[in-house]
Amino acid sequence: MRAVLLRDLRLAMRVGGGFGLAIMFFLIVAVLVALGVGPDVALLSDISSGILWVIALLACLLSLDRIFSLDYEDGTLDHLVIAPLPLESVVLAKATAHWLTTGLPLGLVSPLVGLMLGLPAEGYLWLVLSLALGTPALSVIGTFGAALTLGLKRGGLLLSVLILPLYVPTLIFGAEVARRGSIGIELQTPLWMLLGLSFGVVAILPFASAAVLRINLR
Amino acid sequence: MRAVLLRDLRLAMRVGGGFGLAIMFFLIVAVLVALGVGPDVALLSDISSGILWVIALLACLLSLDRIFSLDYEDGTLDHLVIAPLPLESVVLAKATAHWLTTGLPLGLVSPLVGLMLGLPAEGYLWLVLSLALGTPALSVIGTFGAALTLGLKRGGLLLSVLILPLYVPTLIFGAEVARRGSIGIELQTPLWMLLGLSFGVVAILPFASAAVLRINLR
Amino acid sequence: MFMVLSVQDLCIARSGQVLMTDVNFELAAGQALIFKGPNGLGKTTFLRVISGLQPALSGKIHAKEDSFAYTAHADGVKPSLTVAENLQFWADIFDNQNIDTALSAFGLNDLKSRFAGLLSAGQKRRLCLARMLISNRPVWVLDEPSVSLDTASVTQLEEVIKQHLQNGGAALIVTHGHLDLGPSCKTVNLGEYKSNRAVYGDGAEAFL
Amino acid sequence: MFMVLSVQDLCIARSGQVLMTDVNFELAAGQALIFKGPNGLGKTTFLRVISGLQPALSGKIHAKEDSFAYTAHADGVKPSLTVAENLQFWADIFDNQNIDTALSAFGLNDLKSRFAGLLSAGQKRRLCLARMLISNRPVWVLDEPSVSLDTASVTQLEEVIKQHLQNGGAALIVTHGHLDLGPSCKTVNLGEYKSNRAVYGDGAEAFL
Amino acid sequence: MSLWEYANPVKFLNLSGRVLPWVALLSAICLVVGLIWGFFFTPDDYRMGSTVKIIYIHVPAALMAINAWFMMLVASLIWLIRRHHVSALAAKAAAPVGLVMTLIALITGAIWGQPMWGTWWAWDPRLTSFLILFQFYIGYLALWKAIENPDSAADLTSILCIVGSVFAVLSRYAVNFWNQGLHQGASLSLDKEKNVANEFYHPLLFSIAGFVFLFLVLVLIGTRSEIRIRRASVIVARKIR
Ligand code: HEM
Ligand SMILES: Nc1ncnc2c1ncn2[C@@H]1O[C@H](COP(=O)(O)OP(=O)(O)OP(=O)(O)O)[C@@H](O)[C@H]1O
Ligand SMILES: Nc1ncnc2c1ncn2[C@@H]1O[C@H](COP(=O)(O)OP(=O)(O)OP(=O)(O)O)[C@@H](O)[C@H]1O
Ligand SMILES: [Mg+2]
Ligand SMILES: [Mg+2]
Repeated sequence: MRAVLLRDLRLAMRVGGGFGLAIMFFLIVAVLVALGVGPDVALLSDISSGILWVIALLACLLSLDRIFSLDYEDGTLDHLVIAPLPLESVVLAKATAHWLTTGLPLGLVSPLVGLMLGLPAEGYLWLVLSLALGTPALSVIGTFGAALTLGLKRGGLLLSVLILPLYVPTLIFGAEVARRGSIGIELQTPLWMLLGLSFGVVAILPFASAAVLRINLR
Repeated sequence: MRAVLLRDLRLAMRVGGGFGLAIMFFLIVAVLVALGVGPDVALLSDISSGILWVIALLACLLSLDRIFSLDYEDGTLDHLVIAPLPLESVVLAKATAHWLTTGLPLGLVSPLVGLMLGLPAEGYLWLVLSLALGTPALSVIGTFGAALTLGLKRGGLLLSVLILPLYVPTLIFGAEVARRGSIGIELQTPLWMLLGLSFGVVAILPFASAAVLRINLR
Repeated sequence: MFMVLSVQDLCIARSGQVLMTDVNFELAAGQALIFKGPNGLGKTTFLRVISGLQPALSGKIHAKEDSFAYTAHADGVKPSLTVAENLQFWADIFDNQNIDTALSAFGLNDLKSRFAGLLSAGQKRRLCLARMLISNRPVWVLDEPSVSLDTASVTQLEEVIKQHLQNGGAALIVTHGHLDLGPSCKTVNLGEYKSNRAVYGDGAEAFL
Repeated sequence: MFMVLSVQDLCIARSGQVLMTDVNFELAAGQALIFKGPNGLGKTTFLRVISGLQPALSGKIHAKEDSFAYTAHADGVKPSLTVAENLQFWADIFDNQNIDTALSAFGLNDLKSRFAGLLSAGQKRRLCLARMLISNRPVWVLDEPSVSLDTASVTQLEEVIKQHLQNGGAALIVTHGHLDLGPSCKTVNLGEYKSNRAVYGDGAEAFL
Repeated sequence: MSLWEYANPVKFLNLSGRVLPWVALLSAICLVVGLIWGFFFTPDDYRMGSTVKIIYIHVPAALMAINAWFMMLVASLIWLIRRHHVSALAAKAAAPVGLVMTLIALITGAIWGQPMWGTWWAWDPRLTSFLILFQFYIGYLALWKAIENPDSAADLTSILCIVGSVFAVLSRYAVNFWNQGLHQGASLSLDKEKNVANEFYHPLLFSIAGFVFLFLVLVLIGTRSEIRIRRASVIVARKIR
């Protein structure tokens, strides 16, 4: 499992450009949102935490497609199925690699983006916390979607349509934690929900993904 | 050129799911934005036209990757280079196919999304018009980026980082037309700028893309 | 003789079409079987079924768990990793720390630090075959291994397989070309098992 | 005799490494050349240079414009189009409305309406070769055309090439196997032109 | 003799062929009675005027939209556990019906919302969660359409349906939470109205029954044609060698 993780990270670094590019991506999208919405600071600050969460979803989507498809096309996945390690751990390794190259950099850069969009000062801690708790769930759910659409070339849009509804609960609770944090009201409930959701998803969904992979490779 | 266009459309329909899925994608993203930002109608209506424009950009991004890369990987592009038709027209055909499967459905569904996000009634005409004028430019610019990153597997993020800055002028003028339209103030200047930009890009950039393709295939 | 694989009444299908029926054979340690048959007969499907990548329609396959190493038409090589990194990855997966013997067995030493995406077709094929040596698995399942290889490399490949057989391994090979593996190798014509029956899905009969 | 291609002092390179130097040959209408050479020598690069897909380092290639049709290692086949749709696309591109002769020449008639993604390796290769017939180009450039083909299909391929030669076409073929194309075919060993000189980038001299 | 016998496609075709006309008749009667009664023989509501009559389509459609998904969930579980083809095909046949029901509920709701709230659309939790349900249907159908091999498609869509159900329930809860404290949509809570107006309630029951039978009819027809399509393709596959 470590080997799969390391290899995926190395591939991501070498071709995707890794961290640096991911961070750039978030910054640019934030700028675009600012440009699209207009320069009204009050408005931007109201929507900042929500928009950051939506950006997190979209960044996931942009990279999901490639979680399995490259390995599938060149036959590597077949070898991994035969190899002496459970498919569940391959799935988990890939989800982890995905998180390390999207969720983590997003979490790191989110204060900066918050600053650009005028997030109130109390909001930073909660924004980062909500992203840290929520993005692992996004990666794991995304892996499930990628497994479902394995082998459908150009599955990009289909994948989005399958996955985005599954992202709804995470998004709502995550954005709610960040939003409430930024205006300083009680946020226990969404925080616990987010935590529970994330743990549940990470613990259970990889089994479903592995099952789906097996069906698809049949 | 017609053959390339038809084939790309057929491939998009058959695997990507075509129009229906593209339209769903826009709806879903709009829902996500609402879920992220919160249910406050006044707030949503302020950002609606800007968000729609940002969604247009992101939908382009999600599909750009595949404009050339599939044809490159399986060697089809080599054959197209040798074939008796200018590479410029291949580029234009591919940009057209891309527009027909992203820009067009977005334009069609934008009034509905506007409705959901509470766009003021005066805004619809201008929103649709700005998208109709602007999205062709997005597709052509995107084709240029896809040509640049040809052959870089997992080029997704790199492509985004290269392309998004090029999208800035189109975005600014397009969103400005839609925004001014929705609050009913004068919008001649951004409208003409958008029109000029779009024409210029469509007329000139395919040559650059073809040149870039030739260099990348060398 | 010690049997590493025995296949009884195997029946395989793909997309609702039965391809072969009643395939029976046994494979002993130290033995190789070369399968021949026309394009589209179902040889690839057959090897995938035996390796456990696809379910059989009916029949039994007896083999120890984790005994197969498989080489497919597709190379399974990552263009953006170097040759050594590609092999090292599989070495990690299979808990086998020595990639040097595999590299030198297929003459890849000079190419060690080149990106796999820059290899020529034959070099890539050799890299893909080198994985067999790393897997440490007793039964090698090879789908047209000699494709794109020049004559010298084919000889190298034959040597490697022979060595594997001498060490008590076994091999199932599909090829359209010629491979000389000495006396411990038998050729089987799969064309004899061809079937034309159609099924559709695994419960197709239910629909009639 | 009418020359369709003449190559003078050709020198080819890839990634800053000169692969072959001073290649000279002429190809007449009705003639085929088979090139042989070890893996990684640069045969694929050589064919790509001749077809105009890559620039040569130096030397001259004389041929009429648009005279080449090229078959590569990669199949260039769209898995989600049917066999007929795949060919029809190229027929549209080359303004040649008849795909039936191409289909039947490679025994693809029965597979016409199957998705190309479901073809076996050899069937896919045949589809890829059928494109040559559709292109109507005089010089066929074939990079290991017989890979994955069974013996019957290899014979079919030989027939098709011979027919093409008789109709005044010509062919450049790289193969590691054996193709019997009759008397109008010569074999060239490319290994003789091998070079080990390194250059770096085509403007490299400027930096020395 | 167990119920599972009817999981055999042939037996199912026989039985459903016999049942179908009667269910169709029943559905037609209930719908006609419910809708005519509701539209022409009930008074206008004192607050909502005649627009209240949309309720006879809106509410049954909304109920069926949810129940259709529930039926798909059960059928998917049966397919995964017992591998009866009919249940997989029934799930497939139910999806478009559920999708249309969802759409009807949303559209009639929107038409209703215009006079009631002065807007076509509001981010009310109920409406939002239906929009999300709509997306689940689309995803499910798109996956069926995208996969070639029918058995794999059945497996994958079943798993999607199960996982999706969990997330749909979570979403429903989340959406309720999301829009809790905001004033929007307070006027939607109709339970009070229900109690008030018994004369609306009885025709509504008829039209709900009519929608239930209609759903049954459509799913049976859909399943039967799916079975026939599969049978045809088996026969075709046999013919071509
Ligand atoms: C004054 C206006 C409306 C009234 C009185 C009304 C009434 C109702 C009633 C009585 C139900 C059944 C609830 C249940 O059985 O749990 C229902 C469900 C529903 N309505 Fe409306 N509705 C109105 C407007 C709308 C609008 C504008 C929309 C959307 C565009 C809408 C969408 C829905 C949906 C999606 C459901 C199903 C939700 C569920 O059952 O949980 N409604 N409505
Ligand atoms: N993924 C697939 N789905 C459905 N059918 C397939 C698939 N792959 C191959 N087939 C069909 O199954 C048959 C057997 O294919 P297979 O690849 O096993 O043949 P093969 O004997 O290996 O041929 P070759 O010598 O050309 O490699 C072929 O007729 C092919 O068209
Ligand atoms: N895209 C590339 N970029 C850089 N170098 C390459 C590239 N492709 C191949 N090479 C290198 O150039 C040399 C020649 O490659 P080429 O593919 O032409 O060989 P070949 O003679 O066709 O071999 P084979 O018989 O294995 O197909 C090889 O050593 C290879 O490593
Ligand atoms: Mg094969
Ligand atoms: Mg080569």
